Amino acid sequence: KMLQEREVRLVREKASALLEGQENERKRFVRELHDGIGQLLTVVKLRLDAMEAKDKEKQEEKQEVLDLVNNTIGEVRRISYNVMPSVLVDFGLEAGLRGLCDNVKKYSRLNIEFTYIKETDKPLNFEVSVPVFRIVQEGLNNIIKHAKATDVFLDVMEQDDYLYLKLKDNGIGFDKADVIKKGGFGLTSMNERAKLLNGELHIESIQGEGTITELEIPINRD
Amino acid sequence: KMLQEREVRLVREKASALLEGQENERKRFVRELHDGIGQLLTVVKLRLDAMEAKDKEKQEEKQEVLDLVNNTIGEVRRISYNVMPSVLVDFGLEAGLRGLCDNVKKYSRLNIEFTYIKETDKPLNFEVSVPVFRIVQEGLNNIIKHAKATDVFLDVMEQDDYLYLKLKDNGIGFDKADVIKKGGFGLTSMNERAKLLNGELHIESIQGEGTITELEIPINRD
Amino acid sequence: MSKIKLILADDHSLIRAGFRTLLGKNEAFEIVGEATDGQDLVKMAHTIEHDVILTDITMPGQGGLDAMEQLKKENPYFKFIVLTMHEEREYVLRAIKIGAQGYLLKNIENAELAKAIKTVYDGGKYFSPFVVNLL
Ligand SMILES: Nc1ncnc2c1ncn2[C@@H]1O[C@H](COP(=O)(O)OP(=O)(O)OP(=O)(O)O)[C@@H](O)[C@H]1O
Ligand SMILES: Nc1ncnc2c1ncn2[C@@H]1O[C@H](COP(=O)(O)OP(=O)(O)OP(=O)(O)O)[C@@H](O)[C@H]1O
Ligand SMILES: [K+]
Ligand SMILES: [Mg+2]
Ligand SMILES: [Mg+2]
Ligand SMILES: [Mg+2]
Repeated sequence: KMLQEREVRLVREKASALLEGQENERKRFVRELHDGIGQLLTVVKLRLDAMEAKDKEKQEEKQEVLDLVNNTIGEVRRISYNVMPSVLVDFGLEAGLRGLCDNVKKYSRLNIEFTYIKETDKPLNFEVSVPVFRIVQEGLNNIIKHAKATDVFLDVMEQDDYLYLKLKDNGIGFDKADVIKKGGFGLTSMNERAKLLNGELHIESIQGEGTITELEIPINRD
Repeated sequence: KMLQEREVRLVREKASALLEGQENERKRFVRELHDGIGQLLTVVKLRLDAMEAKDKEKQEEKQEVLDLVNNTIGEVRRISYNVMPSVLVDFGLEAGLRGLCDNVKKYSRLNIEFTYIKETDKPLNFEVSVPVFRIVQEGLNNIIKHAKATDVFLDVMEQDDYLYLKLKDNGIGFDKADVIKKGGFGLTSMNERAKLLNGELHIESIQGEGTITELEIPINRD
Repeated sequence: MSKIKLILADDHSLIRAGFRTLLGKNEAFEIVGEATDGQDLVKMAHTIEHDVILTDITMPGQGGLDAMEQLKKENPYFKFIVLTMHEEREYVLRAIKIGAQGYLLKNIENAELAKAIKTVYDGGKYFSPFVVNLL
């Protein structure tokens, strides 16, 4: 019994350290991408803009290149957001999730309704907000990739000592037994993160009707 | 005894899955960065290049913007290489390590001597070359960040059934006992990867003289 | 007419160089100071005579918004334009709450940047159309 408990603790500590290392790597990557590449591109744009264009033809030519640079800046932004959203870091979970939903709406035809009820004014730890963000991100990715849904609801309720989250789609659903055999990485890592938070993740899927993912975690605000 | 063995196996499996997930994520970043951003920038460069410049002043102005775009393309390459070097994927460990050394030389004042002796003509598995590459990458990062070294030697010997690697610097060295207390992520993950390869990692550091990291792993080429 | 004196705060030297060139081409402006982080900006704002401060948000150590908050408390007459990569509403709202007179994205067109600086210099406010859409 004791050995088993120790085993479980060991596995979690190791997993926890690896995941933290990964989040640190993501932060570094985003700093280089967003504040490095993104800003260099901004300068390119400024300099291009400052270049004179004699006639209308030249003006159009210039505008085309400017549009290209703008598109590239947009790409940098999209990639950065997926890797590590700066609003999540600077403003917390609600802002991060709202941005995520906005982004998904921009790049897919999904209709997302997002509600966040916060019944406490204490801030949420980074150690909690990042993995919760990742769970929703993975859930939304699955909806985009597999669900063929039209409508998505994301509801979060944050209280003093626990957080409850529900992600619901009206897509094709799936058969859990099937999926466990296939063994994708997404659901596994959602479960893993929930466990590391001492929380519970429940997925209920009905074929032809859609999928509901629920997460409940205790919050310790010290 | 059996429980302990099971424990060790569990921890390794979990760590293995997480590390694999991380490598997959890196591959995806790099694809998006290199094929997305990198290619868009190449188009920007081509279009800019094709823009007419009437006089010398305009020509200089254009050249400045072109230089900026080239710098940005260089940055994209550097970041991509750090995250997941395409030569490693396409040409294997020797090419990957050589590229890594070249990169470090370009961005630091370190003098690196790299030797790779290959006494077999069978190819090395991706499951081996990627973690070995990461171990060296982390070792080099530590040298750059902490060692204050001027000279580095990297020697690799690849035989049919094992691989031996030595990374040596002439820097300030460190005290292992001290470091274990601090608990950085780098050395831990080097050890972790070595264990996953069923290999052995030895670090010998003498304060004021430098650090030697040795890795020995059995190779199974099936 | 004397030139409008600007302090520019940004941690990225290439960005500073870009704006220096750009603003240098306009006779109406003069850059009197360049800060590389929030602490630097706080010091500079008190010691260098200036009309408008252009500041980045993400900088190492004290960021642009924190520096602005501190400076506004110390001297509510300082005029700020935030010049940033961040287009999420949280950043905009916080900047406005602290009292920024302007909020612009770094990929702004020359003409709009000049207009914004002049408007703020004259005591007005200038927000990019995207900011107005957010509110
Ligand atoms: N919302 C959903 N609607 C329909 N099917 C889903 C949904 N979420 C998951 N699935 C099914 O569950 C499977 C496993 O999901 P999981 O995220 O673990 O792996 P994946 O998405 O296939 O691959 P990965 O996440 O590793 O890129 C999916 O392949 C899909 O068949
Ligand atoms: N080649 C070296 N020369 C001198 N000191 C070293 C060298 N390699 C490691 N160290 C020391 O060992 C410590 C632990 O290294 P480790 O890679 O585990 O963590 P880190 O580099 O400090 O942080 P991280 O790798 O997580 O970014 C370092 O902080 C440094 O003091
Ligand atoms: K920024
Ligand atoms: Mg998935
Ligand atoms: Mg390290
Ligand atoms: Mg900055």
